[in-house]
Amino acid sequence: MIGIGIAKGLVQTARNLLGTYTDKDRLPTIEYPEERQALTEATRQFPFLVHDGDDPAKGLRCVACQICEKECPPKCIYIVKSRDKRVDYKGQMQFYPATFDIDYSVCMSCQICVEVCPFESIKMDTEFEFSTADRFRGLLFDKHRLAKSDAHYHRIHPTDAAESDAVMAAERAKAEAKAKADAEAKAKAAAAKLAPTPAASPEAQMEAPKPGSDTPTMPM
Amino acid sequence: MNRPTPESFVVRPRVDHEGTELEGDMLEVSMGPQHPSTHGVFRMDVVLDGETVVKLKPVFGYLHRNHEKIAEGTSYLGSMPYTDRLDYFCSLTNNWAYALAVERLAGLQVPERAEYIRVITAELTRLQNHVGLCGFLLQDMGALGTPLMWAFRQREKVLDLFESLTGARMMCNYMRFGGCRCDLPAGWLEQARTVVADFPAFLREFETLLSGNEILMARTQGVGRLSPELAVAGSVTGPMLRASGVDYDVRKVDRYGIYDRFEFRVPLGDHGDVYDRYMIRVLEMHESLAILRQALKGIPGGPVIDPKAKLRGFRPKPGESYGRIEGPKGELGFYLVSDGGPNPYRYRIRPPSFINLTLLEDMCLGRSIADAVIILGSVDIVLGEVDR
Amino acid sequence: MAMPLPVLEELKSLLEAALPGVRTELVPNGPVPAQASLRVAPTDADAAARFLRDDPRLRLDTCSNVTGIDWPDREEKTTSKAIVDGVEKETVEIRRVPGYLEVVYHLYSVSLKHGPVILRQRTANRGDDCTVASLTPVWRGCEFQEREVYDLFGVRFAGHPDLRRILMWEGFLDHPMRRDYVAPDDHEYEPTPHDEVLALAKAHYPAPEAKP
Amino acid sequence: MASLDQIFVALKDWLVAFVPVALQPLAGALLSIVAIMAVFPGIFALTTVVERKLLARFQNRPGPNRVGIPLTKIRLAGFGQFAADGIKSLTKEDIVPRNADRIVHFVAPFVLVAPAFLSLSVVPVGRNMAALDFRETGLLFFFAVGAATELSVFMAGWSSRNKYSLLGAMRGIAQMLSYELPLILSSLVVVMMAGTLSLATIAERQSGVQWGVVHSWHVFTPWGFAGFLIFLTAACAESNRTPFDLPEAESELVAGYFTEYSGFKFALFFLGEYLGMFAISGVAITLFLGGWNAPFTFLDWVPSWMWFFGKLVGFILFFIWLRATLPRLRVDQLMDLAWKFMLPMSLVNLVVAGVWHLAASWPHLLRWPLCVAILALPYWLLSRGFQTRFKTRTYRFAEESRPAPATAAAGP
Repeated sequence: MIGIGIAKGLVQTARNLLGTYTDKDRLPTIEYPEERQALTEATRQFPFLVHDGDDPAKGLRCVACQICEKECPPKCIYIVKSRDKRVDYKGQMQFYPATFDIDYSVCMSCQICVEVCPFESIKMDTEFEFSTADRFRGLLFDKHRLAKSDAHYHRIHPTDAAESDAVMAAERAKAEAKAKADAEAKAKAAAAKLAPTPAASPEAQMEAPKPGSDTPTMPM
Repeated sequence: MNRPTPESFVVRPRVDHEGTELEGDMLEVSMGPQHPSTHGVFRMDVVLDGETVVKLKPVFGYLHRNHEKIAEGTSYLGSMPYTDRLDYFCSLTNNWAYALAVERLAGLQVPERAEYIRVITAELTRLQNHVGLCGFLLQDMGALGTPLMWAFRQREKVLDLFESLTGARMMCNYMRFGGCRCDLPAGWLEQARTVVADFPAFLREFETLLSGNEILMARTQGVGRLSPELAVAGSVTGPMLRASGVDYDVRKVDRYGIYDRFEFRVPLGDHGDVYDRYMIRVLEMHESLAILRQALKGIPGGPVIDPKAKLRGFRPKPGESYGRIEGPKGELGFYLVSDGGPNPYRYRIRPPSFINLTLLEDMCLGRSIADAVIILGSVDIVLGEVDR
Repeated sequence: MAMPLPVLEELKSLLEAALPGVRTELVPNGPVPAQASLRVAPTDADAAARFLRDDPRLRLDTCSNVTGIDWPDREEKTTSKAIVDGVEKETVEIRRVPGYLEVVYHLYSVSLKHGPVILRQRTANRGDDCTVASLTPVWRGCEFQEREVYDLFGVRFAGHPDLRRILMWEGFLDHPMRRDYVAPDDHEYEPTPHDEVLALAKAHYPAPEAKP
Repeated sequence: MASLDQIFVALKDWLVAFVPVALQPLAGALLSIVAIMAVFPGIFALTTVVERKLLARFQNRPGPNRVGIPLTKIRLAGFGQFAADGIKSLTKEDIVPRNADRIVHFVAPFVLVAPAFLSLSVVPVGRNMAALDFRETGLLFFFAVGAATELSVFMAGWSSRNKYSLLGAMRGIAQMLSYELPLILSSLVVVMMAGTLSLATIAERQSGVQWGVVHSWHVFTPWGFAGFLIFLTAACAESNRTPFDLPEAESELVAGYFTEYSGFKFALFFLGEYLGMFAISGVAITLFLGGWNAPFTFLDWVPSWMWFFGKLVGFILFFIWLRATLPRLRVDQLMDLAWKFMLPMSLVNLVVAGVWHLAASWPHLLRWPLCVAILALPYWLLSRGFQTRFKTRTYRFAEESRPAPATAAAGP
């Protein structure tokens, strides 16, 4: 009989309407500025630079190797390598980025910079409220705005952060062992000459293979 | 009204679908690119006689960004996030198709767990694509958003799963050559099982609302018929082909990944009209749920990426490969030519929504303009993929 | 019913036996040997395609994918040594190898569930004579894809019913997928941190302020 | 309670008494106009919000719930939305296409709104509460004035010089003309039985009592029930509501005949459509649902106008419910429905009404089944025609055949 399907549909919508008043599942809207959805740990929005310690200028992990700049699919990262080396937070001589800009308006949040970074220095942030009226410069973030502390990283991605800490600890142990061996060898070879404190160069660090990851090679 | 007709716009003998000769003045309507039901910036140059379509030429390219050219200047890995943006409804199947082509090119093996994760995510993608399409189709039919919003309500749950796995709801960028980017987070499988367990109840609700509805039947049955012969010749793939009664599912034919381990059926339509296309998608959702139940039960432990896979400095040997999967919209293929360099020499996507549009005019001729809208809806296009 | 597809060598001999005068060439494919392809001359393409479609052993009834590849002109260096006047001299001969455009068809059989057979056609060169035979009369599904190849590569398909641009607009002159295509500097640049783009952007917009 | 029932009548009489006797009819008319112009647009304003909120609920969304009293945190659950919408449409730029026929384009919305108000004026909203009480021609006036809507739709569609507008207008004309027929035929049944065209009298006729406590609404008879369903369906089509919203079919014709309207004129179209819907619902209430009568005699203490407006709200909610559920018909199907289904059914209904009248002396147990049978048989026959063309289908599945082992050519 014609009309029965329509009647069934009407009953179904009415049931759904009444359901919205009793069943939370039927009214899933989150009223955004007041309420917020709990972000999952994997949530990624835009990259930021991790720094150890409290001073972003000093503790930036980035050594300006420019891999992420090269790999970034939309080319939104811009790095100028420093001419000199400076002592980083770990007390090693390192290059550092003289300029590190990310254009968030171009960035597509793909996380490839994070994956290719051998130094655990660039990570994805969960913040997304960056709207600005300035079309051209408002979303061009320099290294001062990009730098966020390791504690922040631990807060937003605890599991990832623990993993990356483990990776770094292993690397550091390796580098130290190598530095020690180097120092001993050098001390043996030129005992008379006062050798400068051997610092783990970025190359040395990069040669150290990361457990659970591929061997980083420098495509430069 | 006396504009000269373009060469390609010569109107064939004008008859409606019942064979009646039409002899009214013709009205040329440009539907789109800004039109509520063209699913994006898509245009149909339609010549109408009364309300009957006597000529229809799809026009697109408004979203063309030459993705293939961009990919030639980007590393193999760098194209992966761009594949998300092809058919933005189904980023994970796009990822998979691309990864499959590259894996063939580079000879990478995918660990078993990764294969399971790929099947699970791909079937979830199919679920959310089909449910979204059913909503959009009914929206085109004038059912003012209710089915669409219900579909979206359910789709959100799948997207929640994607977010907790990949970090993004739609632009997942998850598969890697030789596996997946990361392992499943704790509790994800449980969450997925809940979603899969809840889905049939939703589908029942959806079907009560619409599948028996007289208006829906009257609007869709016999509309936009596509004969199996024409569908095969026109390279139509996916649910549209199966709605015409052709048994062809790349999951069964190529048995890529580990699809040969799962029991599932391929629903076939007999009429090839819009109603069949709608129902085939509903039935495919049931089959996807069956695959998901099996996959979620049988997923083994282990690594999720081939240890040989290289993230940086990935250079496959010179040669070419074509990899295809059964995407939710049809056969999604990637054709890659490598010259040994870090970037693909040629990177081609076989976009199902683009190719399924080839026969749009054949389906629409002689039908009314309201039918043209739902026929377009039933083709299931996403302009990000059509225009690339 | 799934039926094994003859291997490509066998297929080639089948084709050449059935169509005398049609010459095909096997193009090997290193990494995926199963996806080697068959090259036919544009003049023979239609006959070969019809054979592939209609032969009961093959029944390749759907043309899944059509694409173009651009192989630009390249220079080949050959060094030859010759003893001239008792002195060994090395002459470097630079030979220009003319490029060509290639159209690749991926054929599958829906009824017999096998494939792909990959068919290739080459144009004579990249300039004035880049015509190949259209296979749209054989497989309807090639229609839009051949239009796309025409649009992006500039391959002309003889016999195509409606060869117009499809993704680019009517009146666009160049073919953007060619390797030597240079994007015109006429669109609106968003300044990005990269200096070359920034420089272009500055040329477009008089810079209101310097970079901080 | 009788005083509360007649409070507005008394108020009007009291106010009119202040002016000289010669001017009293004019003052009375003005007061009625003011009342109609205040009450129904008020209901319209609330309806827009309620419709949006309810539709949203049907769709599992909260709907508008932010706009309340400006500059305060009071949100009134979003019921300030109509004011915001009104201000928006008043202040928006009024865009007229360059090629439009400016005068017709300008006049069209007013041609829609004016008859809508006029047709509301004959609807008795309570006992003794019809603004215009045509003793013998109320229903005729309503249909005559209501027909002007078609004119407005075509004016809008034609003058906009837009192809969608034109198509929408053509659809609108065809639809409204076709559905006028079942609409009038189904109301003719009531006229036949009540013996008058006066809406107020028809409403009064339904205050009788049957089955002990139930007022004798026309809908409680076979012809009344069938007539009501036909009238309701045709009313949906007349007021362009889903599933008959083809003239403004969003997914096909963008916005149909008012595609090229913006700002206040668009709001006027909106207002006109809703007023038309109220008017036709009011007439349906008067003809079939007992007008301002209570359903049961023990509820007679509730003022009559409350009953009327309560029923009107019921109608509005029902229309919203339909809108949230149903897809839209196609033009030819719409015409088929009007001419091949509703017209025959309303003619049969006329016969049923005659039988009912002639069999007045029969016992209910005989009269009822006879009339129901006369109605059910053509209904069944007509719907069978539909069911042979469209039916739910069963689907087959591809036969499971393990494909042969991968050949070399099938890929690795």
